[in-house]
Amino acid sequence: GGTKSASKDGAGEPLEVQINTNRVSSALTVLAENGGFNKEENIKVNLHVMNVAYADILSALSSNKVHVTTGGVGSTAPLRMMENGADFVVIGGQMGEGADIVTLPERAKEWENITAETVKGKKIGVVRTASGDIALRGALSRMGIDLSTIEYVELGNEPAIIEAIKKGELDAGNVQANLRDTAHQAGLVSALHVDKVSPNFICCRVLTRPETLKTRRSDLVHFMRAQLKAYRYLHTHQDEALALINKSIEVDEKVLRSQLFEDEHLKLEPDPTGKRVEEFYDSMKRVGYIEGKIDIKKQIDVSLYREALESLLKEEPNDPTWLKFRADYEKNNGAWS
Amino acid sequence: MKKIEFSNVSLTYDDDGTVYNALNQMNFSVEQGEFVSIIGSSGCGKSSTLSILAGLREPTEGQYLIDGKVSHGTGRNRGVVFQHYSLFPWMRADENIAFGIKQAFPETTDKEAADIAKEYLEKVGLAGFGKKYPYQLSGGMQQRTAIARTLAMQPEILLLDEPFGAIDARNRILLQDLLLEVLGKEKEKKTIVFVTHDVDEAILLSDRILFMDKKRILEEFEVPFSRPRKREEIFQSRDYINLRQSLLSCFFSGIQEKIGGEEVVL
Amino acid sequence: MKKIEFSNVSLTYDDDGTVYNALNQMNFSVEQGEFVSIIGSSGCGKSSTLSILAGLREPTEGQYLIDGKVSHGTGRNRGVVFQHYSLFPWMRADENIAFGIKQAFPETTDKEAADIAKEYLEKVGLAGFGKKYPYQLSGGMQQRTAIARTLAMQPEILLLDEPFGAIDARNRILLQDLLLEVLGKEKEKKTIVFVTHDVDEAILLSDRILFMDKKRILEEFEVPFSRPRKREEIFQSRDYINLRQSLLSCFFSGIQEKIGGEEVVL
Amino acid sequence: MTTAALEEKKRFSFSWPAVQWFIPHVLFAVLLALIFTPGADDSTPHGAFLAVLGISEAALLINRKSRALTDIMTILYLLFIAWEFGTTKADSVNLLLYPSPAKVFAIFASDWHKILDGIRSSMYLLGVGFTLALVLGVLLGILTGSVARLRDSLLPLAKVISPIPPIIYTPYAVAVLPTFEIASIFVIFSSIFWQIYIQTALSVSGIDKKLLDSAKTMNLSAPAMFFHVLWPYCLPNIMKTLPISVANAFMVLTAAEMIGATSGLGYFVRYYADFADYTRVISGIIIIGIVVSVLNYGIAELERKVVRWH
Amino acid sequence: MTTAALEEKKRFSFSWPAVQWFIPHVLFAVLLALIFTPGADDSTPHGAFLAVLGISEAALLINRKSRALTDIMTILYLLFIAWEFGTTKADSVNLLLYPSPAKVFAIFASDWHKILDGIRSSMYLLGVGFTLALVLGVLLGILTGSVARLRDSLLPLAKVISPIPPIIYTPYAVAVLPTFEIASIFVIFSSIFWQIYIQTALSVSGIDKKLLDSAKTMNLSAPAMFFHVLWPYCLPNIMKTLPISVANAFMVLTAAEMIGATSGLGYFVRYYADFADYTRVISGIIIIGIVVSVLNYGIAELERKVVRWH
Ligand SMILES: Nc1ncnc2c1ncn2[C@@H]1O[C@H](COP(=O)(O)OP(=O)(O)OP(=O)(O)O)[C@@H](O)[C@H]1O
Ligand SMILES: Nc1ncnc2c1ncn2[C@@H]1O[C@H](COP(=O)(O)OP(=O)(O)OP(=O)(O)O)[C@@H](O)[C@H]1O
Ligand SMILES: [Mg+2]
Ligand SMILES: [Mg+2]
Repeated sequence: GGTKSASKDGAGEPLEVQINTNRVSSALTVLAENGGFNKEENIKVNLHVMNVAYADILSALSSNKVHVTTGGVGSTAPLRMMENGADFVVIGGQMGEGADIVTLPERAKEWENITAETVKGKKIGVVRTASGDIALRGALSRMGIDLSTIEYVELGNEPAIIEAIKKGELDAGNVQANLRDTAHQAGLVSALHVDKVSPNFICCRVLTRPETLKTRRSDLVHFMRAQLKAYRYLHTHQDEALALINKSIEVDEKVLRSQLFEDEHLKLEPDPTGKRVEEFYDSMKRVGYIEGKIDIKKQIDVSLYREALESLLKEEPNDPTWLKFRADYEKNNGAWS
Repeated sequence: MKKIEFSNVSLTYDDDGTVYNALNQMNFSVEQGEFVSIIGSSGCGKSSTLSILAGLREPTEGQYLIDGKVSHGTGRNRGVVFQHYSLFPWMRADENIAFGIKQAFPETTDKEAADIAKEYLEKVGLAGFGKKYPYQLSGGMQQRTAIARTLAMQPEILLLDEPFGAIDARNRILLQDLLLEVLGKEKEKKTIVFVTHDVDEAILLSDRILFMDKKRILEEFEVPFSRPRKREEIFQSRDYINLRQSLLSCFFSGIQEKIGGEEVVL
Repeated sequence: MKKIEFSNVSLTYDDDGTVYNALNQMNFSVEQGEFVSIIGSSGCGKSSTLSILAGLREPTEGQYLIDGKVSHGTGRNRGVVFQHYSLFPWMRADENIAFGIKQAFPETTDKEAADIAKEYLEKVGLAGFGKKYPYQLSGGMQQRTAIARTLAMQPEILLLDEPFGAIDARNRILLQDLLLEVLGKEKEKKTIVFVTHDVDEAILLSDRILFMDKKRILEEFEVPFSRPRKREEIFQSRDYINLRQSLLSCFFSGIQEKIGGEEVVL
Repeated sequence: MTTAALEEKKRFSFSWPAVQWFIPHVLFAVLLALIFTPGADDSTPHGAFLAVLGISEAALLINRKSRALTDIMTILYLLFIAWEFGTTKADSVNLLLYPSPAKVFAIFASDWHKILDGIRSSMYLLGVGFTLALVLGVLLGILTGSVARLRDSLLPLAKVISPIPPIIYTPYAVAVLPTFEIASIFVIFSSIFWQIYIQTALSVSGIDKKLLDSAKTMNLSAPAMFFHVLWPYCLPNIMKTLPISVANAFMVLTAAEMIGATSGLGYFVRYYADFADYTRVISGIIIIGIVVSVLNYGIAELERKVVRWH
Repeated sequence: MTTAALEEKKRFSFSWPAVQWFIPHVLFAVLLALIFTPGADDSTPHGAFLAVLGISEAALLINRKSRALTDIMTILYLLFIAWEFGTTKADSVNLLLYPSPAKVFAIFASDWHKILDGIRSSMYLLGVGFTLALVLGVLLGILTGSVARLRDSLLPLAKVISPIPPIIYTPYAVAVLPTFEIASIFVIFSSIFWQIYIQTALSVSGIDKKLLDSAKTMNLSAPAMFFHVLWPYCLPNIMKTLPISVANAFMVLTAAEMIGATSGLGYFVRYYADFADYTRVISGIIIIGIVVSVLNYGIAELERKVVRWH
């Protein structure tokens, strides 16, 4: 119990937090609330469900209707908005990885060894701005493959991509984790996990505005602490955590379980992974979604996360979860100080 | 053999269960080439009679014969002019007529139909108005066009349901004269059933007047004037004043009766 | 002092640039309590005259006086009945009348208005029909209601634009008699301008008939019958036949002229 | 005699209608037979589906004199048969996109509280948005339509604004309006407001000049003109376009309920569409269909009550 | 004399209209002054914005007799002034959500090839989808409307189907239809088909019985009845509802052009909405507004040409 460092700056003012419930990306935030960790941290959090519509979520953030966004936005739209001058700050992580190239079983081997030759002329279905798509394309580009040799077909949703692959209208499709089982049921296979070529690529991040960062910093640190605690709980009390998450993310329990615990290629973690954000920004530039004209480092503030983790380590120096995150810190965010 | 024979015709309207008996055991006949007017107060069943003759409704009971044969449905041998909606608003005057001709005689070419249409427009005094849409014509001109169209389709029988009912008094006079004139010029004499409210009109135009009430023909009047008729002469003759008086008293008796009894149907 | 005076009234319609002169230097007057009919062929400007009197249009030139004062716009002292659309289709017969009363006399309570409405419905022979919507009434009944509403609003002047123009011959007779009867019963004699196409109607109802043509009043006829009038007596009198003949020849002369000249306006 | 003749006529033509009345019941039997034939999807309990069929059959039997209902049920049963056959008896069907009827109707049983909750919260959003759009649309529409100048300048602008899809303006709604719920209501509002506004303005501007003249000669006050002439004049037309507005409102319900909602029919459908759970999506669509039908029925009844003058 | 009186009347009432005609030009001057006042967003070149203003001012001067255009421009200039003021002169405005007019119009200059391409490809999708919906909707609508029995059974079903949003059926369209393009067309098709179908059916079923009787007495063949009576009868009503259908079609254009499209106005708007690039979203919406206005103008012209009988 870390109740002793109760937050002061909000003076009991609630933190308005956006979540999404149509995939597992906000699961940690949901668990932090439903599992009582926010309460334990003595902060009041109001969750607002906003699914999918990037613009709405960012508008809610920039007009201060919510203080923090956690999911649904992915990272493409916010990074692009930052490039255009939006003052958002990445302060934490939510979900990473969780995207597959799916195709017909007999064509899976085409994705075993990726070279310029094997991907040339392929017609790949994507959902625009999906993180997995940008991660894969960025990785291919970094491998020296000319992206213009691949044909990307933007479809509105993943079921449409799945149907189009089955009909042979597409060679493959890039689908997100929550539709992976659906694709498999439809007779497709995962030919490539995008994290294989772009390890630890980011999806949804925790975003806030600099002003909030100034006025509610202590609340936000407690918010991050609750997230870390939720992460630990998720892995130490799987069944209970599942039930708590399932209260807000009302998908079939089996599906939820497979995504939360049995999927090697989907990560839920509070680490902002600043370096991965920079990499993602670079990928967006390679894909042509942005010009890359800002210094993205200035929009990332990992110090809250570090402060949260540090305080937890002080309280429980031997906790394996805290130690794991401490160990990953440098690789993800740079020097610990 | 009569041209038209109504034999014990009854008509019942069935509007989703509410049954209304509009014609009751009606009998009358019209000779070949005869001009017969049906006159009677509103709602007595004149239009119902005409719609049976036109083939738009089948009698609920009884039957009607044309040329001695029981008749069903509409047919090319009959032409109809109504008070309203006789013309298609989306066709110009000449197109309306040409369309009628093409329907009656499908083998006619467009050119021929247009020529005949022009000819009939001239006949009804509308030369030069062929390119006008109905809305651009006065009510009188519309009815002239409707008459022209119906004549151009060359029916043996002409059915007219208050064709001048919506025309003002002065133009009505012109149209009555026109009808007499145009009909006089046709090669073969048409058989005509003409529904009207106007006693003077009925006297001026017809050979015989049927007074209708209580869902059937109540009285018949022969019109004693020879043709061609001159309006002024007729209107000053003693015969006219007598016939008019008899017809009007038919009307009045109906009114008196209804006002006397409880039934007020206006 | 005349009740109504038209002094050199001209009216020009301007439809987006196309200018049409409908009334040209028109003069006439109506005495207090007089019943004047305006008769004339279609398009001669009768309705335009009435709409000026009603205050729906301002004269382009000239002016008209009511009780010796120049008048503008609509006013409570005038009541109007048109051929169509005189009733609001969404109000029941009694509601139409009560609504009129409430407009004319805003201080009336709903209860009072309903009572007066009922009284007037009785006056026009429609007791028991108050709860019907206009569409449930025949044309004649609708016009009775319209007359009742206008009378209930107690105007000094009654303007009627072919109020019986759409009513069949028989019901027309009933309505004419009704109008005479109801007007006879009113406390004060109304001043009335009545537009019609029907020569007989004009003779039967009015004290004076104005024949209108060429955008102004062309001739005037005094009607020599005393009141109360009996239809049958009038229709058999020599005066009637003469007056009718003069009026009809006014009509005819117009037609002859138009057919003789090139101008065919039907 | 006339009545006798009518009777005979009826007896004579009795045979074909009688067959017609039987068709849906025969189809019902076929459907039942099909359901109880073993097939691909026998794991799902058929209770809910059978209950739905039972209710519709009962409704048909109660209203067995309605030809329209008989025809509608004939069409529906044919659709059900095709659906049941295609999803459980035919081979190689895509059960993801095409779940069997038993599966879809089973959702009614398992998710009924969510569905009821969804109906309640959607009805709230729709009710508020619709009422606002109706009141403002009619008020402004009558005003615009009755003044030629406003009509000529505002209607072209309205026609340009009306096709903007909600996805474009929701961010502004979120930014400007105080709560997410109000933003949702605004989305529904603006999906129907323009249409009602434009239609009312056009309808008012088409009013017969004679009727207006008749009203003017009665010296009506401006409020009397508005409430006792223009408004009732427009009412039938407004009632007639209401079902289209209802359809539009439901069409944007998925967009409206993406803003901060956690329940609602649009939310339900959209939520499970995101998970590709088409069984639930289709059951949601059916619920929407039922709700829309009930609303349309209500509108028709209201129309009969309110527009009694023709 | 009459003409003289008219003249005088005109001269007398000349003053106020004259002021009216000046108002938009005064506003134009105010707007120019505002633009050249230093403000928050002076980095963006004003060329495109000034060009747009110049064109609209020229259009107004050419049609200076049109009162409607004068009024519309007055409103537009007022909006422009508010917009320019709010985004460049007022403090603390969110320039991302509310880009300045100069920025938005600058997109016209920078992205004109994309925009033209978008117009072309959207017009293609709309053209095909619209034509199909119109032809089928009218054909089936007339058929349904003229047979009471079809009307009573099919219209209630159509009213239930019409509110299904495209987001629900796109996967089915992709699955069933051979190409993405056809699926896109289908989305547009089904967004307007139902409305045209329902409206046509209602309009036909409202035809005056007397007109039908009149046609019947001419012994019309079935095709003549269809093409020369029912179809022209419906035409004015169809023309009148076309602008609403255009609005609906553009409303779903964003959904339709999500299926495999790489250009199009809906694609453009949606693409940048996904990236929350509001400058481009708004410029796209303005383009859509212009295209819709042009289409509405075309429809009005077509209506004048085709419906000449009243
Ligand atoms: N389609 C119908 N359904 C039910 N009743 C009808 C129908 N058509 C006419 N009627 C009724 O049948 C009676 C006769 O109508 P019909 O139209 O034949 O009279 P009419 O003599 O032509 O009257 P009018 O002089 O007013 O034209 C009327 O009472 C009328 O209400
Ligand atoms: N609003 C208008 N705009 C232009 N011209 C008009 C308008 N109203 C009437 N007219 C024209 O003015 C002339 C007189 O019309 P008015 O309605 O007064 O005639 P009327 O004598 O009442 O005819 P009717 O007997 O047919 O009712 C007609 O030629 C008509 O075409
Ligand atoms: Mg009749
Ligand atoms: Mg008139």
